[in-house]
Amino acid sequence: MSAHTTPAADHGHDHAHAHGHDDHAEPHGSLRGYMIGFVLSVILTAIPFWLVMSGVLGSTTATALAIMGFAVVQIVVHMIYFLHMNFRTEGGWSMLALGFTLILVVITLAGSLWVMYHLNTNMMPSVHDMRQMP
Amino acid sequence: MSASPTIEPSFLFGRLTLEAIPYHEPILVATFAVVALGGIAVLGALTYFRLWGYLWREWFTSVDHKKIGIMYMVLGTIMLLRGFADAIMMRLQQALAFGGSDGYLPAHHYDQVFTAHGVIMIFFVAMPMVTGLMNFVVPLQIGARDVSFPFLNNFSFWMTVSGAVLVMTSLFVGEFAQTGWLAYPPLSGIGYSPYVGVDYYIWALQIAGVGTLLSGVNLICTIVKMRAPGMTLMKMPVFTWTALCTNVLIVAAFPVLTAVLALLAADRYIGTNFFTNDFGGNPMMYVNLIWIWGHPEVYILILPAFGIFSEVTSTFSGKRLFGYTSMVYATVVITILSYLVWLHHFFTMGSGASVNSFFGITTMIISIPTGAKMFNWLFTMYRGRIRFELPMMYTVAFMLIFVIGGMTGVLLAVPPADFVLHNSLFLIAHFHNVIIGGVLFGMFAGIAFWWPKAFGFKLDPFWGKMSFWFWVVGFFFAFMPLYVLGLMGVTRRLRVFDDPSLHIWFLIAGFGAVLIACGIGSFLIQIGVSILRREQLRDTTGDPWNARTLEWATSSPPPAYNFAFTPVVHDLDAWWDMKQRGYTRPLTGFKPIHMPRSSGAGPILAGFSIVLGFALIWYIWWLAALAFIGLIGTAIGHTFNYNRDFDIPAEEVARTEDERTRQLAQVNA
Amino acid sequence: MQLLAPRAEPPQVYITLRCLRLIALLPLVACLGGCNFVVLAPTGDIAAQQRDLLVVSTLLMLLIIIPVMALTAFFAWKYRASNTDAPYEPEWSHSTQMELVIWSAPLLIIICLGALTWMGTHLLDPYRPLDRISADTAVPAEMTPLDVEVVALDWKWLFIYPEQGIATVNDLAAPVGRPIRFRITSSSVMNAFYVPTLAGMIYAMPGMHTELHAIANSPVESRGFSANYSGAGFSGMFFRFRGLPEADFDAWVAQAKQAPDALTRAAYLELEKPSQNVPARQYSAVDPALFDAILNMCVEDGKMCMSEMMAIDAKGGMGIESAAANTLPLTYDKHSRRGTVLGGAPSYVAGVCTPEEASRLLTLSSAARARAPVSDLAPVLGAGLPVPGLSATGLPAAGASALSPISLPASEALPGPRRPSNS
Amino acid sequence: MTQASGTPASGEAPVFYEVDEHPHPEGHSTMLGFWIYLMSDCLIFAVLFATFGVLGGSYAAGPGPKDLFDLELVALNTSMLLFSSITYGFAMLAMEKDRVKVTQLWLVVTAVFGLAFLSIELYEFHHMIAEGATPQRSAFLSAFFTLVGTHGLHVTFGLIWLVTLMVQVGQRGLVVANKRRLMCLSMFWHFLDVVWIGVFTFVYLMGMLR
Repeated sequence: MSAHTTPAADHGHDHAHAHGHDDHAEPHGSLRGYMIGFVLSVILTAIPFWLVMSGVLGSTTATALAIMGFAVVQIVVHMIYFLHMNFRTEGGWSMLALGFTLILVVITLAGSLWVMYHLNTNMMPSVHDMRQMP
Repeated sequence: MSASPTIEPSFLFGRLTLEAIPYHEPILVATFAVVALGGIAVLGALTYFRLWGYLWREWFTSVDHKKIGIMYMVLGTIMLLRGFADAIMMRLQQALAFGGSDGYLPAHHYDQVFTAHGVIMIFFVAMPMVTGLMNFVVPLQIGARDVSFPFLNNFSFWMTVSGAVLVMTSLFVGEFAQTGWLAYPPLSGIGYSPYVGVDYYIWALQIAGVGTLLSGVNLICTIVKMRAPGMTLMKMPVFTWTALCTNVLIVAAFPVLTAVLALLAADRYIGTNFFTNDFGGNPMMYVNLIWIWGHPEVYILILPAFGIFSEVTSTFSGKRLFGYTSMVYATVVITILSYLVWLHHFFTMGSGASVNSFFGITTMIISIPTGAKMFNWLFTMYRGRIRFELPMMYTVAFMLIFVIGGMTGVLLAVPPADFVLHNSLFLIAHFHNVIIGGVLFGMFAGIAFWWPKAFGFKLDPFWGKMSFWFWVVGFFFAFMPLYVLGLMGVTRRLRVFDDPSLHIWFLIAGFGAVLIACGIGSFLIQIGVSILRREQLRDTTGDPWNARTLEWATSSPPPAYNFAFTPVVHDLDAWWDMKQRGYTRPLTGFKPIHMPRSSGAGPILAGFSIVLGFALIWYIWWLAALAFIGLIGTAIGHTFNYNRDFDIPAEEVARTEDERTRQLAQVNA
Repeated sequence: MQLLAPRAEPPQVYITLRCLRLIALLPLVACLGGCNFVVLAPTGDIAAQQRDLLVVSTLLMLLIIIPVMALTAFFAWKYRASNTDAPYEPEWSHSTQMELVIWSAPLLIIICLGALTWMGTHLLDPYRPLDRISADTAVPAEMTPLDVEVVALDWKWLFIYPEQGIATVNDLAAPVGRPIRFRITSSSVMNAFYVPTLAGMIYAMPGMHTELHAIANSPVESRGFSANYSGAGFSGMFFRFRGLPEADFDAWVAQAKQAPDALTRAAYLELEKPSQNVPARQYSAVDPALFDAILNMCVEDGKMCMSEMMAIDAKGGMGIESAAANTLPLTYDKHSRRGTVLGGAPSYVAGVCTPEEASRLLTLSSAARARAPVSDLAPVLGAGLPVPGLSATGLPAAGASALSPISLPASEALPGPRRPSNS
Repeated sequence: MTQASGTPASGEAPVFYEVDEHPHPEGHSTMLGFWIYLMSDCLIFAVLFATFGVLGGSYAAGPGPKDLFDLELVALNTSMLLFSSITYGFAMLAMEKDRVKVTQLWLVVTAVFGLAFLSIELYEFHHMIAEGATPQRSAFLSAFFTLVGTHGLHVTFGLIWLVTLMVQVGQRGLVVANKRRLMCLSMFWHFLDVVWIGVFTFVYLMGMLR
């Protein structure tokens, strides 16, 4: 990334934020923050592994929902403690980008699965029918 | 050449043999001769006039967004000629191949032609032109001195060039894909397209895609971080808004293309089974994924055109843009909605009524903000003083033509109607209607509008009007027959016909293509004539159209640093506001200006990419490895260069500005 | 080049529309006499309903398109710079009422169109069986649709009539007034099955089947084709479509019954090889299991059927032993080459021969994976496996059926470490 | 137009340009730009996840996840990545205090954990391929190798970048440009963590539940 000076730079920002000229003055976490994040992630990783390996919950669906829940929480933990996401970074633009990306990820994933589910249901040779065949 | 020679790859040359060079196809040999002679002439002239050093120093390695923007436009124009040559070959074939005649193109050649036409027109004509205009205009319009990452900008451009070079190489070494421009598997899989065509397609698009994605990131950052003081989001010019939304779309859509092409490449190279018929692969997934990219792509192209029309309408009507706020919201809404409609490209794959009607209705909803935009331009003209200069002529033509394309588009979004129109020539007519009437006219309007800013003289109006009328009339002749043919049940990509009643329509369409050829010719003549007559067409004011936004506040062409002092913005139409309230140009007190330094790393990296792509296409593994190492090595080496900027001394700034003062005084005298 | 039979006699029965006010936007200056707007004048009820939707949507949109175009022209003329009499308001740029109008006018039209779309899409879903013969006649309760099985081949169309026991290539006929149910698949790449006069198009995809319900309401001779580009022979990939009165249809079937050849699996594999501009032909008999074998991509001996594969997958796969054990090098392929440069020789999944062998394979594999045993083995029975008590009965002797046991050397069907040989 | 009302009160001469420009730090857009790049990368992974979601059950009568995955190994692998994350965090903390040696030390530790992660992953791949579960065997395996492999490829590039940065820090110390680069790599590294959460949850754990 080439460096250069552009006097116009930060002025374009939303002026509601008293945004300093030095973006690097932002906090980049503390030892405490990193440790909290680390401990939380270890816990949030260990529990789903344990759930699946031991099969405590019995029901597959319940286990699946639980580990997905833990994944979401852990992603949030990583975002906050490791990636230092908040609504102030870059005048909120980082968060905006993240939010937009999340929406698109959801659209891509959910949309693809939805569309492909319908296509597959309509079109894949049916297992059931075949077994009835003479 | 005959289909797919099966050659055991050799170590040294992979599957590249002499057979790969189509010396037995007269059309290609003639083309090659012309290209080679032309190329030798150009290279010879460059050498004779000792321009190589100049070009390398001042253009190829330049990180100046204005020069990069201009180079994008040159690339787009050159590739337009190639893409149009393909178009006219198709028109000729379809006009000839009647009543038992097989036409003059065999299937192997014809199928490459229509694939290449689509790929080139979208990726190497429309995209470079859109990116080029954004590159040139956006930093000027927001009062910045360059983009956020000037070196990256240069690199992005050269990656796009690399992709174009690979596509052009396929003309003379091997073949191009014969799959249609989106290369649906299983047809594009190794089983049914075993030779190099699809590999050219994959690597050309992957390499160009890197460039497009990075330039998207670059322009978003530029718009977000580098606006002049006072320019809040709701005071951004509409073109900048559309550029922002377009680049958001680029950054969000192109990764999908990258990923899906990578999966296709994996299928073709290592035999994975994503989109194959066997082993559980699912080709429908490819169609689904590629349209998740493909639909936003058309909005990537059209949004900047909307921006251009907004600037042009308000400038040449001498009025503020009507409904700026709703224009902005319409743009943002289109941006988001464009992600929710992709399935309308494959209603006929049969995903069922609920899915189809959901995507049909979301598609229709997009027409609401688009319609609102149309009305905004209309009411900008209302009670204005419309000067019919070339950009405005294109705008009015756009408004008349685009609504037809919009209507047929909504028609295609009604699934039951799509069932009878999909993949027909009606569809072809529809998207040429919006791409030519929307994107291309937008680009021509933009070129005519900003040309004086880029070069300091206007374009010749006579040849511009010739070009305009040839294009508009040619468009109607070329594409209205395709609507008719679509309603007659004629499908796309056909090579021969037997129903004689269709013939006349293909002849009319062919005639239209000839008119468009004249339009392109006139456009090139217009540029040539304008350069020759540049002294008569000279504009020294920097503001030849009495325009409204910041780019017109500086000289034409702008100095390397764009603005000696960063402008402060008080109004949406910043420059109009400055003119109204007695702005005076600063004449003294200049300071040194910090600027980025040129770098040759961009062209070098792109060169390695070409070699890498070529080696992968032909299975020349040792060369691929070398090129890859070269690529990574150069990239890493580049990061060891910490000396990337310099100061333009205050005296030089003062000298440049004094020269402009002198010129302005001459105008006023 | 061979000329296809339908091509030799251009269709005559298209209804010619002399003048189309509807598409008055088009420069219909020449050649109206010879134009066959088949999409706008179909003979089938489904296509007619689709046409109606097309027309209504167009009219609905013209409500707003025409004023916009007229206003554009009018404003461009009225407010030209040379007309200094026209009012000029350089600062006028906002009007709440106007904004309301310009957003709500398109919105209203889209609401109407959206409702129309929702209903139309559900009513005209190609998977939906017909409930009416024409606008005023319902389908009689005792009438069953005519089944036609459609296979898109490189580059011709195969039609199988299971009820009549015949098959044709590039020649489709249907009795007038009886609903038709098409089941559509493809042998190699994507195509789209489209008979403009009958109904809208639908994709034909390998290993998958789509459905289309349609009806021919009056006798017609026209043609259908592939609407999705499928390779070099695409342009010649069309067929004759005839809607015939009941008696004529029966005569046509009887005539087909006289054809010299029967469509066995062997004949199919021969037919499947790529060929262009193929003339129409008929087969007097057809292997009743052929279509399902084509759909499941297991016409060749020894290949596992898709449905069988999916049944096994639904049970969690065949275990780690099957990774290398049940693939075999490809010997037959209609195209010259399928292997990839870095991925080894082309191969296919071998069908499991007998239930005993299948369970043996699965027992072996489940023993091999002690940490995650397979849950349930019982219903692993696919098309490749004969259903007990039904095996190989009632099938034509000619050509092995998909359901007959597959003759593989015993050693090949057994699990064992075997890599595809890189020959 | 409402925008026009933002102008200074009449009488006061409006300022149309900045006479006194203040210098800006170089690379002021880099962090945002890099973040946006990561977001685009995120969409690449979204596509791969979607592909895995659609094809993840197509074993082509071959082995399924239960036959192939070893959760203990995956847990070990995950812990490697988690450790490398926290050690990178320590490197960042040392960097903020301008301690070159400490920073370099933590970077080395991070690289070691990263290498361990990659080695375990390669071992797993090698093991599967040796058993015949190659990417060519089924759509499920194609999707698995591609998704996990793409993540691994990212880690590989992260390691190359890490080594490059260690050389550069060694040469020039913790200058502003190097700090900025370290922060970019930090985002990249932690971003890969986040992706890995998705991988072990949706590929490995959910695979065992199928």
